[in-house]
Amino acid sequence: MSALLEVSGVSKRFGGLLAVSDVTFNLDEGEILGLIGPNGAGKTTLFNIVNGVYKPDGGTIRFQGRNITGISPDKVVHRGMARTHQIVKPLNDLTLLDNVTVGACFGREYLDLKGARAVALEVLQQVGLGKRAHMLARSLTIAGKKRLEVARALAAKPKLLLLDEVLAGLNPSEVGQMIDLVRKIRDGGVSVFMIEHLMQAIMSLSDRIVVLNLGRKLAEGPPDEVVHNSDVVEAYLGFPDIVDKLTRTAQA
Amino acid sequence: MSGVLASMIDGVLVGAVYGLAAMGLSLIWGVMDVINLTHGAMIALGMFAMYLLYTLHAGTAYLLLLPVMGVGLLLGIMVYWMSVHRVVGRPMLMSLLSTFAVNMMVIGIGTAIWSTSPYNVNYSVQGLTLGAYTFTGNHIAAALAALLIALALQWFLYRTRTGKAIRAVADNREAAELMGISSTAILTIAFAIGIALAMTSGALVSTLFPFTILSGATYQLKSFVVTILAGLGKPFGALIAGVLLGLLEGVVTPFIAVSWIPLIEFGLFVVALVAFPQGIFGKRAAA
Amino acid sequence: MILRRPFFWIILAIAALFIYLPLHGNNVSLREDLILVAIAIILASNLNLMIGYTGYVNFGHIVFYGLGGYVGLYLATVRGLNLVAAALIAGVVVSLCAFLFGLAILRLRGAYFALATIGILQAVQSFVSNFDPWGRSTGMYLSFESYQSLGGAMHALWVTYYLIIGVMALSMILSLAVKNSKFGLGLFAIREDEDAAVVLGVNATVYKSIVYSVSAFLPAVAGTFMFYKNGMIDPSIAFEYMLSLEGIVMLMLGGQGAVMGAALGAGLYEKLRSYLLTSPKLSDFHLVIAGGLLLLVVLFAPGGLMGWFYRLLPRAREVVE
Amino acid sequence: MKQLALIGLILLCLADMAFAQQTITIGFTVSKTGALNVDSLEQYRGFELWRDQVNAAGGIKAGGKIYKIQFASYDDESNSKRVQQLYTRMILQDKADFLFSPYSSPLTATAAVVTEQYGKIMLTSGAAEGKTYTLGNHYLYQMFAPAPEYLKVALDSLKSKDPKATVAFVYEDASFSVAVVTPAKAYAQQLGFNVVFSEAYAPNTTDFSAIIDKVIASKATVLLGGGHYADGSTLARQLYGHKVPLKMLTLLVAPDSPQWVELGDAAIGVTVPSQWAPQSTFKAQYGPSGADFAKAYAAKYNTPPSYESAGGYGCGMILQRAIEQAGGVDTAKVADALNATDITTFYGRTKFSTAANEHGLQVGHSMILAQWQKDKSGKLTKEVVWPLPNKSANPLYPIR
Repeated sequence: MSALLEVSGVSKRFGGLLAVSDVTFNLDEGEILGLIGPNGAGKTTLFNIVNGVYKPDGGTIRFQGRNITGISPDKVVHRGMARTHQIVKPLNDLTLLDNVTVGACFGREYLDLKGARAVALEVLQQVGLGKRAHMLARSLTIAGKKRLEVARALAAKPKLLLLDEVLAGLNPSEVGQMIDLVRKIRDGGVSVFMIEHLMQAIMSLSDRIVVLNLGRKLAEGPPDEVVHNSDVVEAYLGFPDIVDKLTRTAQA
Repeated sequence: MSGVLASMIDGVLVGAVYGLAAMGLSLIWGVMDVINLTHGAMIALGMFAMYLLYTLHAGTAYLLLLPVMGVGLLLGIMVYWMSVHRVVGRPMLMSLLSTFAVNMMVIGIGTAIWSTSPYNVNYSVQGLTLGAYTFTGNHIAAALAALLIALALQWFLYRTRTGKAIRAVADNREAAELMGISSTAILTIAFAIGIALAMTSGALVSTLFPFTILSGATYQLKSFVVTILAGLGKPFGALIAGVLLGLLEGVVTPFIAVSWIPLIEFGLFVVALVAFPQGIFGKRAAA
Repeated sequence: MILRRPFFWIILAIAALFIYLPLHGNNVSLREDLILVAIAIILASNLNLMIGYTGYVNFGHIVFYGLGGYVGLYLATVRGLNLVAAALIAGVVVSLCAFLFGLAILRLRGAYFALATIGILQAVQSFVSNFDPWGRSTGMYLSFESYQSLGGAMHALWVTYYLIIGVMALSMILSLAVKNSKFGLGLFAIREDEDAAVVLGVNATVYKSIVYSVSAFLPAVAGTFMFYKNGMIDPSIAFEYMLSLEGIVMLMLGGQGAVMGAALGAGLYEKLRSYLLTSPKLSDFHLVIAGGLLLLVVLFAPGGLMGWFYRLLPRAREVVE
Repeated sequence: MKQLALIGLILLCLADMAFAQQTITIGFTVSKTGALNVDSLEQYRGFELWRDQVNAAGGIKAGGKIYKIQFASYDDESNSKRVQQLYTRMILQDKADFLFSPYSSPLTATAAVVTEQYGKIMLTSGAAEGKTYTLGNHYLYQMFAPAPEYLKVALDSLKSKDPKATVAFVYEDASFSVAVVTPAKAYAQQLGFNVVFSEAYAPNTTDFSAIIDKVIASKATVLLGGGHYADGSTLARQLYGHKVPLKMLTLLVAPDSPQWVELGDAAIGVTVPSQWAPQSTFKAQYGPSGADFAKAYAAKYNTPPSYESAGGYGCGMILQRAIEQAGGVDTAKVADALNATDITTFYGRTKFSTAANEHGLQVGHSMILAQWQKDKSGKLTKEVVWPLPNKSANPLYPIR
């Protein structure tokens, strides 16, 4: 069986800066794949290439066996790949219900308004925002907005969900809830590709991990294997506490 | 001397004034991301300020540019606090509309006072005659004044403390505040200078052409074209783009009917916007 | 679907009132006042699709009205077409023009788009001023006899009035229908955050192009009727920049984004303006007062009258949309 | 009881007398603001002077009744969009009996749509463009000689001075000036002039340098054109500033205004086709003499009358005469009287076409050419220089 997502030889350049360079990896159906790396490693850029926000300068992206390189983000969603943003982008003056309805309306199933509302209510329940469906999005806390991001992406009924730092800025109990949510999503048959800085979380969630540094893929493999990779340790040398954490997590 | 050359010289002379007219717009836009729609009304007020001062005190009209500038600074501070301060940093539509509202009020008051009849500043400087063609002294003097003001503005922005602070705020307001620059004060100053520039250019235009309280609109539109071509907050960029615009008018007019000029100009404007949405010299607007 | 919205029936009631009031006692003077209100509502409602729904400020919206007037009048007089057919063709032609303009300028965002619309307006006006078949800046005149086909001048005025009220009702129904549709939801998403909307699957390019051309259609149709009633058209009245800007004032005053907001703002502003204009003491100050109102709304009540109303009565959102 | 009846009778008589004195409401718009306000104001003063003189003399006496004149007028902002709303208002709300036109051809054309729709008589002045009268009207009456007449006088006078002149036409791209220049070009060629340049400029033009450079390049020695006050005065100033060697400069409308003296040296020698000038020596069969009109006007407004003022006053006079002849204000009877009008007043001869395809077009009035000259004391005055039998001074040619 071929992989759900195949990224091969992808590069992206901004002016003189090579943001992503010749990155290749696969994501299998039903898998949670983590993407880690120091700040500025090119993680979000890679997400933006995968879901079509940026056109890569080289390389191809295949999704469900079909080439999706360079097609626009809205078409990528229709194919079944949804994402969240690291910096949340709520549709502030719409209600939560409308926010999520947008996701359902224009997602993979391209539902009509009525069908989309039903899905949206369901998804809002699922992420724990059901009671606030008729509030305006701008009134949410940061944790609420992160959940809303996830809900909108889920409402698109994706095959693959791209999560960009959904845990950042949450307090420990919120982190725990979100981790449970991600697990539930995967158990519901959605594959997950996630960027995360919170090492403990990503090490425990991911089936495999891809490590980026300075736009290049440094390592790929199961969490415990990646942690012991000497290149990875070296890349994080500037951040001793992270190395420390990495080792501790792997030992745990 | 050929007609085309004469037409080009005329174009360059008036183009320098277009450039000056655009500097104020471009400065305000660059510093606080506000497209100042009072610009045209302020240009018109500059024209009437010159007219009033000149009727009170005939003599060398160009000396009167200084009091006009002074009035412009004061008016700029007023307009800033009245309509802009509350909307800086809000969506651009808000400042677009609040400055447009002030524009309507200024035009309304101006119409009540002066109606919309044409006025003239009856001042003329000995011109320069080359063959059959004469270039009026007023045009030459206005172009020189525009050049001098551009130089002064350039010096101010790059060599003085306040000027550097304005550029810092334009670059990154938050970072500038962290460095201890009071962004409110700087925004007020920048806005006041922008208005003073608009009024000064209006005062110069009043020595060239007759004007009504509505005349500013033409120069405001030309200022948009110039600003889009030049990019934001660059006095010399604006001057050069203005001269280019004037030159274009000069080069084209001998060959086609003048009534086609606006079509070419605004066509160019739209093309420039689409091709260089951040200005040719480039300053990225906040996404 | 739309028949189930209470506001649909409110719109019909408003239109019926517009027809009944002047007809009652043959009050032609009232009709003349109402026709300007109706035109203002048509312009503001369709502008609302761009500004209120999609978040794109169109300073040159009047270009559709003027072009529609030109195309329609040309077809009706020079080509001798039936008035309604001419107006519909004008609507289609102008929508196509809008689509083409949109291809060029809809890739611009925010203020840059707004500026480009000024450029479009000026360029089109300049083109028409030089276009011989349309009489250059002299414009086109209608023969008094052409009203005979509608049963004489007096009758023709009533007919055009009904037609314009029809277009007004359609404009509001269009706003209502879009607001309650998937298409409208896509537009709202674009208004709130275009990048996010695209990532959520909204094809922003297509949506913007469609709404831009749709917002051109009814103003163009109304333009044909209005300039037919007017008896003549020339570039300065067809493409009046000031009227374009006043459309924005009306919308802000009433409350952008709300169907009723556009209508309310247009109605109030037009009433206020005609009052100020015919009152000898205030006629010089109508701009000052309009500008002052706009400033107050923008600074202190960006939601306009409807925003204030909704805050007062949040439940009213479902009825008065 | 008898006394009471007497008092009653007296009261009745008084009431009857009061009833006999009625008012006529005349509606029109004035461009108080906008591009046309200078010319429009002069026309308005003509209306106003007529009203004040008629009312001071007791009113119009017709059919045994006395009518006082009152006006219903509004500002149209030089904008035809408002014109229809306001004319409808004047007809329906202010119950205007008769209408005068706004100033300028396009505004008059839009107003005419309304007045025709309601079957109201409108006397037009300041609207020379003839197209409106060919659209099938019944109640329009034009006071001005129509547009094709304007430059004929200038070209005729040029023909007598310099039959080989090279001519340029530079004119406002607006209905009136286009209607003037188009037939004038043909007439110039018919007279054998070499037309070397012809271009229209946008109505709000203030910078003429590009056109002036083209005129110089064309080597034209005579320039005819202009449009209204704002553009015409600017064009004259800039032609002077650029030292264009013109032998004759004829502009429409603008130089007729008394304000023209403000141009100083740039004003000298400029000619203007005029509907009327204070020096005109028509023997008035009706109404005041030209001298009396000019004196009364100058006394009231501290400025000499222009032809717009005379046209405005003329509207009033011709309407007054028609009401007197019709013996009342009945529209059909007054229209008949107007159709039959053929009278010379201080303003000149007035006769309206009654042909169905050009009803109301002015066919009696003829134009003159006036020129700004310096008198012996160095003061600028406007003199009539053509046609020669009417002249008050010799034409100055070449002017520079």
